[in-house]
Amino acid sequence: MYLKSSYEIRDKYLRKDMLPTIFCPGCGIGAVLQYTLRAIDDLGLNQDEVVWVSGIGCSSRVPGYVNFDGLHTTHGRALAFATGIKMANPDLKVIAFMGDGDAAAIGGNHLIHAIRRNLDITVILINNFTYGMTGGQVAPTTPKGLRGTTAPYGSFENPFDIAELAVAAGANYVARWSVFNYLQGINSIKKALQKEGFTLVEFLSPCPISFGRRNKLKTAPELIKWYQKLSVPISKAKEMSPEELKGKVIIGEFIDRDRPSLVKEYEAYKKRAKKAMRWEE
Amino acid sequence: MRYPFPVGAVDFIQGDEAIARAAILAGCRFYAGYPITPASEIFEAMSIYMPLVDGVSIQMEDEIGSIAAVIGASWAGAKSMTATSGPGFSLMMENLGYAIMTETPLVLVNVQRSGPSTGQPTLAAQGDLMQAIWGTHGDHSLIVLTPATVQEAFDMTIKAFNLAEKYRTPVILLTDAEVGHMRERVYAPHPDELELIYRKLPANEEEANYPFGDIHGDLVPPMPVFGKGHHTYVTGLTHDEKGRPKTVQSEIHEKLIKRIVEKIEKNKKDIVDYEAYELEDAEIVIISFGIVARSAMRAVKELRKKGIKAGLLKLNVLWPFDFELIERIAERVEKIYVVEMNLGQLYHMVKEGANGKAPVELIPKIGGEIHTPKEIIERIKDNLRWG
Amino acid sequence: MAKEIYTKYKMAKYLRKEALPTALCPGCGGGTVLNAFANAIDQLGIDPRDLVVVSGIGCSAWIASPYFLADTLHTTHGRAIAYATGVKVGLPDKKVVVISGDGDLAGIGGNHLIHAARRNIDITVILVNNFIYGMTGGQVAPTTPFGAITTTSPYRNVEHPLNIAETVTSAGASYVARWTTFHVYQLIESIKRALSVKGFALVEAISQCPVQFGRRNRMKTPTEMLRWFQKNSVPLSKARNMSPNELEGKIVVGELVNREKPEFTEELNSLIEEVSEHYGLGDNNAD
Amino acid sequence: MIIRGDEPEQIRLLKKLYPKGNYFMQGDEAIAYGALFAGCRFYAGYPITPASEIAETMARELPKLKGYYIQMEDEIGSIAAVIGASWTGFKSMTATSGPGFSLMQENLGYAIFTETPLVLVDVQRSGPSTGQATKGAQGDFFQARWGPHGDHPIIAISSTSVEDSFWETIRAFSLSEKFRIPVLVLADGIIGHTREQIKIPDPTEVEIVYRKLPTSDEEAKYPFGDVHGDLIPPMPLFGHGYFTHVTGSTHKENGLRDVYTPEVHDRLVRRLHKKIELHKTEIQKWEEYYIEDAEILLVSWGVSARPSLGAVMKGRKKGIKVGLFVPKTVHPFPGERIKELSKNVQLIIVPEMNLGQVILEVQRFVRDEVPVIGVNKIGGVPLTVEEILKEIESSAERSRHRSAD
Amino acid sequence: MGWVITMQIRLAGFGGQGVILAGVILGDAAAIEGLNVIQTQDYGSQSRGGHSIADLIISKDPIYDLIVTKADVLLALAQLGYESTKESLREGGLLIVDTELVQPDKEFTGAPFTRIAEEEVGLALTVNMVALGYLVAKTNVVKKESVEEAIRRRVPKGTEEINLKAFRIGYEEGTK
Amino acid sequence: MRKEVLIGGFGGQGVILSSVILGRAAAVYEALYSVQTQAYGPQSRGGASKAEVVISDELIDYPKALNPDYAVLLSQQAYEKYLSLVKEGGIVIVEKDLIPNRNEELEKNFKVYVIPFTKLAEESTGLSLTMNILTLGFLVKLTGIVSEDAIEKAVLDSIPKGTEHLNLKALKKGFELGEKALKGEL
Repeated sequence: MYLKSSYEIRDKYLRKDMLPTIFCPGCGIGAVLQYTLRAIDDLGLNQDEVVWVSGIGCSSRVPGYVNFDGLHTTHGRALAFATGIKMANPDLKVIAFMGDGDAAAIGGNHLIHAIRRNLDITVILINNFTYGMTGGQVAPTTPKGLRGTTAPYGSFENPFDIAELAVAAGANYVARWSVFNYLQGINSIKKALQKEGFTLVEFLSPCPISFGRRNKLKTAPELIKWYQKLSVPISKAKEMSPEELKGKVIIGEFIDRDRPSLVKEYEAYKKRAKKAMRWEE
Repeated sequence: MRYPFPVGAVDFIQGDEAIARAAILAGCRFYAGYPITPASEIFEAMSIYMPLVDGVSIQMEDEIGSIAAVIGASWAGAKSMTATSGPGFSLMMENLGYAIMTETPLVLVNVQRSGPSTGQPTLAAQGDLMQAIWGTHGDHSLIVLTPATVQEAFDMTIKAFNLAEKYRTPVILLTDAEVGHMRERVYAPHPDELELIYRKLPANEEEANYPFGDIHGDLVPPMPVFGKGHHTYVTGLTHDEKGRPKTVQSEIHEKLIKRIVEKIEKNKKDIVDYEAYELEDAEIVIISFGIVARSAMRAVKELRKKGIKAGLLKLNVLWPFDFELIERIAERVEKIYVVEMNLGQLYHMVKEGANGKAPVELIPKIGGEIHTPKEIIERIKDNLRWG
Repeated sequence: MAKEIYTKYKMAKYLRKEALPTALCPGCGGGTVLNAFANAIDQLGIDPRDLVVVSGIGCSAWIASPYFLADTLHTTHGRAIAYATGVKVGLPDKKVVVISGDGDLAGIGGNHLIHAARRNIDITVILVNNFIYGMTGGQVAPTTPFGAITTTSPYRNVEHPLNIAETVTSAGASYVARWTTFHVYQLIESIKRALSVKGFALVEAISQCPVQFGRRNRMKTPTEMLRWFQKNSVPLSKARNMSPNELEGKIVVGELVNREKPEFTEELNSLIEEVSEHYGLGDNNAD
Repeated sequence: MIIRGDEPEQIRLLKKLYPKGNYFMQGDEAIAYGALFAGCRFYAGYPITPASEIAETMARELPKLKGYYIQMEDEIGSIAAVIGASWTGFKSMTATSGPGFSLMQENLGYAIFTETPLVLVDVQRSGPSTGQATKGAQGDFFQARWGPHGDHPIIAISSTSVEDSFWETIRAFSLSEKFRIPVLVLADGIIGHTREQIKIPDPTEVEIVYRKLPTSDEEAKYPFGDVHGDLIPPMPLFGHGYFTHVTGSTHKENGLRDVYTPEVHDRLVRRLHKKIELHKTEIQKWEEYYIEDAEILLVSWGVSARPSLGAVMKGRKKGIKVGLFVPKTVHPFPGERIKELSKNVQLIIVPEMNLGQVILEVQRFVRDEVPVIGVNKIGGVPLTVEEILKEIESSAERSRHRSAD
Repeated sequence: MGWVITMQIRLAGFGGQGVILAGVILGDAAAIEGLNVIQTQDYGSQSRGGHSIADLIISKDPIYDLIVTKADVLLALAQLGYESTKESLREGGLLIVDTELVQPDKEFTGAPFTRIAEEEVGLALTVNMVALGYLVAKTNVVKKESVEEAIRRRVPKGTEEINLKAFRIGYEEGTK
Repeated sequence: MRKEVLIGGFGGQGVILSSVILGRAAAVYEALYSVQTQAYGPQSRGGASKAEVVISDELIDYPKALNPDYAVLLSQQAYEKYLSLVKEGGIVIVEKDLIPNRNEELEKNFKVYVIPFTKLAEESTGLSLTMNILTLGFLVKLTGIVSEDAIEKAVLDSIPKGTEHLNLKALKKGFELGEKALKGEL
């Protein structure tokens, strides 16, 4: 595979007047953004027909940096806004760029219901285990025992497994990688973008400043090592006992299926309505 | 174009139904909602009509999601609407602020019921007036219309869409359970008879670069909708004219918010609407709105019969508020009565408008039943006797 | 008639008499659930004074609140579990039970449901799933079967229903079971187990709404609906060997999960102990 | 076990953890410490700038006092958990800012209607919508009054400095407990993030109020009845065997819902309003500076009151007869007192960090008496002494000309 | 430089330089001395790399303003910080800069704080303490000992000594 | 001309539907103004049911019945609750079999017609459910509030497909009865 230089990608897709980004050094969002843009580039998607939607948080600032139509909305509600965009104009491809707090804490309900409806959308979910923008509070994804400013003695709650939840709610495609799995990441995004229905690619992404600093994971190398220890490929996980899997995060493709999408179902619905009214045979 | 209900004809329908039909005629092609009494009938009618006119009607997981979807659809280019009642209206406050900040045209119908909290779900009230104006956080402005009859519910829905599109702002149609559920004769014009306004789109690429700039000098920027290659960025953060977030520069914030507020304030003449009944020689004026204005109208007629020079000012637009109009009236009358189905909300604004030129008295009522004309008349007569 | 019920019906002692008769329609499954709940309480010998029942908005929210004679908190739409979280933290020794409907707990309240399951807070949720928004007149719910007719899906539902029990299981609950109002005894047993488990417990009770759901979907009478439950229920053990196609439109019943996991209020209280120890704040350190 | 905050064990802990003396802290922290001293032992919240420091302080300190900090999945859940905890007997609090405050409106209405004591802190930031997240503002004044749907009363208080935030938070809890009503603390991002000195008192010097509890089973039967003639019903807590029913639907005195009888609704909603009206003098609080001979009166609140006072003092030095009125309880608004004062002044100036909100309230009371003008500033930078002084001076100049005419 | 009643001090840099912590410590020191002080900050939404400003008003009299209206002292640790704040320095005010990172266009004093932190203290992160020491020496706004007490209270546990060292080196530099 | 009609009964009698049909006949087929409202009570399912129709040739201000000109009372409860509201000299139509206890003193103020509508409906159409349409026919014929043609069209607009024949039969039976009443033959 020929990889374009990151300069080429940047020049083609980023809004220059918005740079530099607000992301801290060592933050993983930039990398995932690059994977997403590469996937778009590889697929040759029309820049004019892709809309980026986001909520509130560091990851949600991304639509500001990319030169596409973008809707930066309220906290947790990105997928509800996206439902309107997609259903009002199904020709648009909609990408939601979200953080874990945004998607799975305050926005958890919109997430599971958008999945249930099988809304045609690709969610790129940055999971950095914390609320980075507000200063590192505990998140529903924070691994047990790790610290946040609102869990100064270590989180005592059980964390969410977002990917597993997405599968249970009925998504068409779900994959999870760490930001260091860049080829798998790009391929998963490409797959997701080509599918109808709800697709989600979750990235374990470092936040050295708000999360790492409090948990002795200050530098990128420390984080890489931690992710390597933390993550288990799905194939391997299948052979492991629940005891062995405790505290681990499984990475890989969780589901790849083709249930009919909301846009398709609604098209059929309109036909059905007209038939019921005898407007059409 | 084929319509799933009679047009250019009279029908006998509920207020809720009238709102749904008028929305379809106004060009609304996206509806998102969530069940709530007494607004569900709007949603149910939309569910029947929308797929037939190739529009979308979708039920979201809550009211927060409903208004969010409506804003998204508006940026995708569709005229959009949602409807709710008290509890749902409260939930929508955050995203209503987002729509104001991003200058997103949409219509939000609040079929008021008796609150606070769950209150009396099936009974009417006018208790959300101040909330409609002040419910979301921060300095802001928007437009609030209020109908008193089913025909007005119909006409004002069309007007609401026109104002929303013209001024790129959310418009609230503040109706109530009584108007929503009553059936009345309604004339639905043929679409050819209607004057519909569509949002101003950017005339060229240069204009599209300033989705939040006053480029025409009328305070209303053209709206570059999604999917046309404009690559517009929309955010609820304080933003500059290009839409870029500028969260620490106070001048940019001041400029943006002042324009959003002035856009409504400076066009007050165009937006404000009211009906004056027997006002010319009135010594006593009742100011009222919505369903109870009809009781007040009846009361005025009865008082006139008794030789009391009463008049009625029925407000059709509650915000922007014409304080000067109230002052002009106050200058030439002896007393103003405010009749409303709450414990005093419009009253505060009337009092401020009257500017001490005439005493203002409140005739409130809560509990779900509208004022009877008798209640109004007796209160006024009582005062005449003693005052 | 009412008098007769009070004298003969054993569970009447658990009911708030001044609130009766209930507002439930004839044939509604809510009564069955109330009865099952009262029986479970009775069989476990739980003192109603040790019980707080929380509910949201909707017909099912009324099943126990106000009709059950305990402390009852009737809250806003979708938020019952969040209110219950506050109650449980404040009263960790009491049984906190949420009884409410599918639209309330899994529609607008879906987020609180999955987060409470994730925390594994010791609350028992009896989710009465009747596939519809009954109180507001029969609108489509996130549980409405694909293809069913409601007032807001007049041409058949295009959305897929949420598998509530499965979603809550994957979110991390200690105990999850699903039964229908046809399976009364199993329902009572599951409620008993749910009340006994330390952690988040969900009993999804599929229930009939003949007036708003059945009527529009060719099942006008409660018996028709119960027959439908009977015909379409598949025990979990059998379902495991069935293909997704075969399972389409079926109701999988049984205990989905029953596991021991750390519980929220216990973790919270042990954290407080740790902190107190760490800072030397205990009584023995009194200055 | 419910922790009320005034037991000997709690006093001992407070003394040990926060010895009496001088501290240097942010307004947000002062609010948190005020809550701790008031006996707040339950906090539920959700991260939001610029209120997160309150949550962070509570998360750090509450476990030390055997109290509970929990972080919910959103702001709606946060206030819901706080209401639930309040019914178990905890003094409870949540804090948020604009967007979160908007989300809480529905459940705030519930708390008002069910007469649930709680304190809700809104650290105001520059809005609408997400606006300027790190910048302070005073734009939620009317939202605080009218945010939830339907007719309802509310108490809202606003402090003017870091130390004031400590004491006003304690007062918020006292009013909330005493009158069984949610009390809003309208803080702002400027004071919230400003550090200055504050004197932390000995816990025994702080007067703590706890809600009235039923003294008999008979009283407990009417959780929403005016059983004592003071319009404030005792609160039968959960877990005491009272079998209390609490609902946000219109309810009778015994708590059972009745949503069809107009009189029941009328009686309940009017009592809620009268409860506040009747005790208004106790609820309202304000400060007055140099008003005896003032010709120009400043009315200013919250963060703007401080530079206003500076401007008044400078104005006085220049020989301008100017005074200042600072409402500390902003709802119910102490308009009657301003009306009284207005009789002797020629002009009222209202400096505030919004496009004109309190000014409307002032005008409503005095518009027929004296002209009222605003000094308004938005964008997150506080008003300065100089800016306000300029307005005072030019007003004084104008009125001198006028009287010369 | 002697000071009479009120001193307005502005510290400017970019996120990560510890500007705000330096402001907090200086404010705390003033509070320890029983002076009136208010300390505020302004920063970009990013945690790192954006502008970062700490403001202090220290006074023997009550303070009524909440922001620095005209700075008597401006400490700039980065060109970005300098450019955005230089207008706020009053005529004749004291400008202190990191001489290797800021090129001012008016009269100034200063030292290469960052290099000193790296080379003499051995930890670049302590640049804020070095600069603070220098500022305190130049202005005498508070006593050296009060700042040292404040440092002990405010810096993360285990880093007290290195921060004190940095402060003292900076203070020495300022007395030169 | 302002005419107020009150219809009271219990759930399942078709009270609301008949008020809608009457309002519709006036608004759509007579070019009159009309408002129809209904009360929501605690027992909307099987409990009391009340609907009002105001018809006028000019814009209707107050939308509810102040003193009904015509009242149709179909249950004992409705009779007791609403009879006293009727305007002096107004027309009161009473379902005979369902209202055993009557207030003869009060009735002297009105023109009262007492008819076993339910039984007649059952006899003429075989379906007691058509009672509301039959009663409507009677009211229209007796009062002339709208034309027979208008009410017939409005009935056809409002009833489920396949029941036209039955309902029209009931309506006609109502007209017949009304005719008799006008002639004083009842």
